[in-house]
Amino acid sequence: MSTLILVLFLLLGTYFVAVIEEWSVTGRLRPAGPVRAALRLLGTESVLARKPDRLFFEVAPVLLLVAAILSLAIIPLAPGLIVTDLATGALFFNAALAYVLVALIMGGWGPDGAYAMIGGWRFLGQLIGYAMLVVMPITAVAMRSESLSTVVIVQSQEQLWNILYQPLGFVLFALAGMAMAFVPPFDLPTGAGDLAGGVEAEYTGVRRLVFRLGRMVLILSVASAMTVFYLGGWLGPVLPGWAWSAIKILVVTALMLAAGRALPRVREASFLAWCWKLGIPLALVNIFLVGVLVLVVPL
Amino acid sequence: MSPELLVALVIGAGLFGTGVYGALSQTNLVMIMMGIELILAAALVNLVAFWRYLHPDVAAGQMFVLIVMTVMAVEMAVGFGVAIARFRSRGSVEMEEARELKG
Amino acid sequence: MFGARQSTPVALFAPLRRLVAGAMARDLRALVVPGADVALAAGLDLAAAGLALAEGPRQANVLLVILPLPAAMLKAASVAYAQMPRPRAVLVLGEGEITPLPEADATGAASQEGLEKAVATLRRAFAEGAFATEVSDFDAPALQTRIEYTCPMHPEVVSDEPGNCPKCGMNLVEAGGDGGHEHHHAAAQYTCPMHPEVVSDEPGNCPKCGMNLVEAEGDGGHEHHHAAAQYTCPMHPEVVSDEPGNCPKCGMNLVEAGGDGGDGHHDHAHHQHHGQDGEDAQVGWLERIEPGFMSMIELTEGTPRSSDGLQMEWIDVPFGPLFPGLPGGLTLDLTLDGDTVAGVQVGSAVAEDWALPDGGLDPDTFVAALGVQMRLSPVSYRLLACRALQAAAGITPLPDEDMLHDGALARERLAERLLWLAQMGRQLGLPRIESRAAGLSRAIREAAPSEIDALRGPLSGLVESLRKTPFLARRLRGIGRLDDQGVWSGPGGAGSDAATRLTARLDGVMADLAELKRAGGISTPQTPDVTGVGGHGHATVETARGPAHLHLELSAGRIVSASLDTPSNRHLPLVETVTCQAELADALVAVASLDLSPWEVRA
Amino acid sequence: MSALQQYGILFALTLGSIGFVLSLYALARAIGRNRAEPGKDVPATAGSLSRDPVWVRYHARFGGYALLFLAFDMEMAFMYPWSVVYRQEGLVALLDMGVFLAILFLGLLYGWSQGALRRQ
Amino acid sequence: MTAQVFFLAAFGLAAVWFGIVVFRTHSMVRSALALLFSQTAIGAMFLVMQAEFLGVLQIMMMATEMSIMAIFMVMFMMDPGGLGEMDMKHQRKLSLAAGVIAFLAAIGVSVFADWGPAATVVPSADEQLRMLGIELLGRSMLIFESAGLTILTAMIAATAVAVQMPAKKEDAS
Repeated sequence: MSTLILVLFLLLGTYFVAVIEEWSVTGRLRPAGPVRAALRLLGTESVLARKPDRLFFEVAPVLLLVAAILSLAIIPLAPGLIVTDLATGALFFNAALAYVLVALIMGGWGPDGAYAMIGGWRFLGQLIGYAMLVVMPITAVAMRSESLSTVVIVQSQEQLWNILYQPLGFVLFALAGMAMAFVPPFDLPTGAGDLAGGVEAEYTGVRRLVFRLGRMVLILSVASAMTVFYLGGWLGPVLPGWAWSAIKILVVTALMLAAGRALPRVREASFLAWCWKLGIPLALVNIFLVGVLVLVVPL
Repeated sequence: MSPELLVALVIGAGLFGTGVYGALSQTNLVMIMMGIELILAAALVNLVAFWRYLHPDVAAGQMFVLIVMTVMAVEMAVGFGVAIARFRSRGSVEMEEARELKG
Repeated sequence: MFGARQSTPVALFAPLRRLVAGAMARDLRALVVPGADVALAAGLDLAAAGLALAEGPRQANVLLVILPLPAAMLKAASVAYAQMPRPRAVLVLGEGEITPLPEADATGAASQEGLEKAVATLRRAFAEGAFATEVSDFDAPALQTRIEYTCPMHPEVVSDEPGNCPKCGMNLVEAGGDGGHEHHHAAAQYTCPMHPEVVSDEPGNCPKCGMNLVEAEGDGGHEHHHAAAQYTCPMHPEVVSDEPGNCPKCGMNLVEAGGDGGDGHHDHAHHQHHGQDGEDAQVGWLERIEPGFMSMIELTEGTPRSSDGLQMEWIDVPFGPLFPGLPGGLTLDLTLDGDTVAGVQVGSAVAEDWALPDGGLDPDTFVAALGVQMRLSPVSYRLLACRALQAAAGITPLPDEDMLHDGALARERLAERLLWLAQMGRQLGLPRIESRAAGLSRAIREAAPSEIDALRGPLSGLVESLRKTPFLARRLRGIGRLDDQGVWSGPGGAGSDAATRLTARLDGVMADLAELKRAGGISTPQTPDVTGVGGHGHATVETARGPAHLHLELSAGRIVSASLDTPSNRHLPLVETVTCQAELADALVAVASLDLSPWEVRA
Repeated sequence: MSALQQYGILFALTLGSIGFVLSLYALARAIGRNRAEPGKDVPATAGSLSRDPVWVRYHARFGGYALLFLAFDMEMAFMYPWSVVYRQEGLVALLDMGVFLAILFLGLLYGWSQGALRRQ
Repeated sequence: MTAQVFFLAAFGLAAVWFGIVVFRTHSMVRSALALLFSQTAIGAMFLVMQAEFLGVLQIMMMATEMSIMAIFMVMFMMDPGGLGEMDMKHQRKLSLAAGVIAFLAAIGVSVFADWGPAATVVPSADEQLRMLGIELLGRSMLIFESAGLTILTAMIAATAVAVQMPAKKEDAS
């Protein structure tokens, strides 16, 4: 029974993320949009570049989808509703999403196209910026919950959600999470305006469908990670657990993608500079503050 | 001598052999560093195998694994620093030209 | 439908194909030729008509062509059409020549109703004809570029067949000349390297020795290759003899001229063992060179050092006429060192040569031709031509008539600035700003004076929201900085950067609104009748991109000579100063901030 | 559920997604066939045909950041076990990690002062 | 019992195969990503050996580090795409002999040494993490701090060697 709900959550979640993502680009909420786009891509030819690195070109979309689905495996929707409750769940989330970078490098290098290659290596530069800012806030969350298991992390937020306990950590994790899912304004690898689709440019037809599915599941997984780590997962007064999780995830996704509509795309040089010169010091301060808070406040 | 320990050690030996072959046969500094990475990975496999099958209650084994991982990261960082400097001065990181590294 | 996709004979999937075709019919993604800005200038609302804008040919299933277009643009359109995945369609608006492209699946007038009717017919075409059992290929002259083989490490080594690079023995790789310089030759022919007499039209295996057939020069090309069975040494190509033997210089056994020993870059893994004998000769040859033969030093010696002292390879990347972030028709070929611009060549695929026919031109056709050519700002250039004609003929315009013309000019300037804002929004990734600016630009262009007062509110709202967009000023600061005494005559003055030019254009929007209020009315300028009059005339009009000057010479009512100096033509060389050593994204934003109109560039 | 079973579930999840993707590819292949046409296989560069291979030595400008990141990344490996036992260990853990993080921050400051944290 | 051996052998052979591919393939990016997947297979072996924290850490750390190795390989090696199918090896026989000798020596040690009784009970993943945490703060605190110092020296060494002071004023960050 719980596996059925989890699969349903994955499909519905991906559908709603796709609808919100299309709204963030075109400004119109079209419920049938993603289904039509999926059928169109299914029926379109899947063109292969003339001298590709065939292995990379084929593996990249599949690896992106697998990494995104694996990172969803440790997200608890309700007290018993989780695919695998690993003891090092928070770490596994970050480990699975490290392969998004590998998928984009493969997708960039595979088709031997200029835009794709530049997009792929640009995302490596972006990772060097956000990687530390994802890890340190998770450490601060684990300090409070005394365990890396996501179920224990949510239970530790019984009295006070982490967004109120460590707001600085939330802000850093939110920005780094958006950069990890290359959501606009951090869409350097697939910049629409300046790389004409970048890594996504060379994929057509069913390979592009798998790549887009991977991206939607990736946005869903980053949004649910933010909910689990900072917004108290399934905790909520009246509604059942899974309803709270679903609402929070959708609200976080909508806010993330709305920010993309309002902010110009970030420059890679300034993103790296801000991450290393401001982000990491702030993350260290956040760890220190949470360290003191955990010792002083019995919460 | 449990079979898993044997399998793990044989795999470690295989990785070690590949790493040694790679490190000695390549002409480029970066490829030699990849050979060294493979050797260190073989050491990692052996360490975890020993921890798991011989002394699972001793946490020092896992600590040792963390230290070997640090060595891998540090070796890569310094190796690439040297590679950048060498490429800037000589235009290539081929080991053949390293012979003239005088003064 | 010409661009239909070939369906598999399996009838079981026919209902699924119909479902997919129906989905495609309702989810059309258009790649606009020459550019989304020209569609906006023509007053077309693609989203209302049900077309989404595609970023590149790979994501589009409809090619929206707005005619008339020059030949260079149609060549780029044929390349884009060839790169679109099937099922694909061509939607043509307006009349004109469309030769390299296949015949249109839907045509219409260059107006919103024409577009909507054409999209309706296109939906039906997709719903029925998206899949067809037999389909014919699309071929165009621009796609027939000759395949050249160069060595990855020594790009100056170019040969017509695969083989080994004489300098370092590496396999040569395919690097066809790009569409730029014409390489027309008969359809690609395939011959066997070992048996040049075996010729076939499609790749496959040679009947005699089973080796892969390689692309070879058609009959045109080089005669001496196919005259007699020539033998040459892989390492000394100048050593040529008629019978096999050893090369006098290095003692290597000579190989067929048709294909060198190693059989070039077609060495797939399975082919490796087959060419073993060739391989040994090649390997032996490699060993005899002192072991450091492959050393990179002589490879990186010549190359210039980048800013951090490393000598890296550069690639030429075209940000061609149909790039989503740049004005449609602007060809920008960047030489990239990693993601930094090391060299730039900028041009226009839609430039026309304005040479007047020697017999002179009568004023009406001249003004009409100028209006059609300047696709983005027709009213400004029509007014420029009329004023120059009046100056040449010595007619003093009536003051209130002139005031109404200034009103029309201010309205078009306003529409131009909003069009630039929409394009900058798309380049920077601000979809909300892009859609609002595009909607207002469309509304303003045809607005009657009364409607303009209604639009004043949303216009100042857009300007305010742009001034308050967080991080926008920080994003643009320092990009595209012009030097102080440059030739820049557009908004923002010399020494400005993208941020100051943005604020200058926003102030320009408010100034044009004030000008419209002052002018009171709007009337499109008409050509004055100058029959039988002679003389010289000069006029200047302040367009959104800077002052445009026109100098006319009339004799007996016909224009004998005309020299037009447009702002974009003056600003084109500035692209060099704006993009050198800039990061790629900054360089593209800098070029977009110059607001060049490729239509105003002289061929 | 023992740890090994959970890894088994993750492995099955991976194989399941790969299976889903392969079935999607098979469905697409059943719908229609691809046609190789001239110019279609050249990577799309905005309307102009550029066949030159772009697999060259890409000059990444984040060399300084990458070196610092390689070393700084290891700090995360030590912080996870520490964070799990932090509450139980109390002040000594805070001071301990404080020293460790101060050392690393020193390295970061050095890199910053030497100009590593900029676009080379 | 046998499932663990099977998976251990499977992931192990995958790791060794990717290790071999690292030196056989002509394309540099393929070689770097082969090493990446070899490390991932080793991480999976750790998971099979129920060292969960180490396995997940290995899988995560190696993905980012090996990608950075990939970009450095692309920057510093001739023809990174492997189009020219160049052969970048020298002293082939010597290194092959050294590799085989190393392999046989390691096999000999691992087979003929007496490792003592195999342990069956393994602490659960959460306990391992806690034990490692306490070990970090207790017995191995000196090792932990010296690892910090090693990382510091590595950062300083790498920056000092590789990074040139900017000639002109630092541009706006």
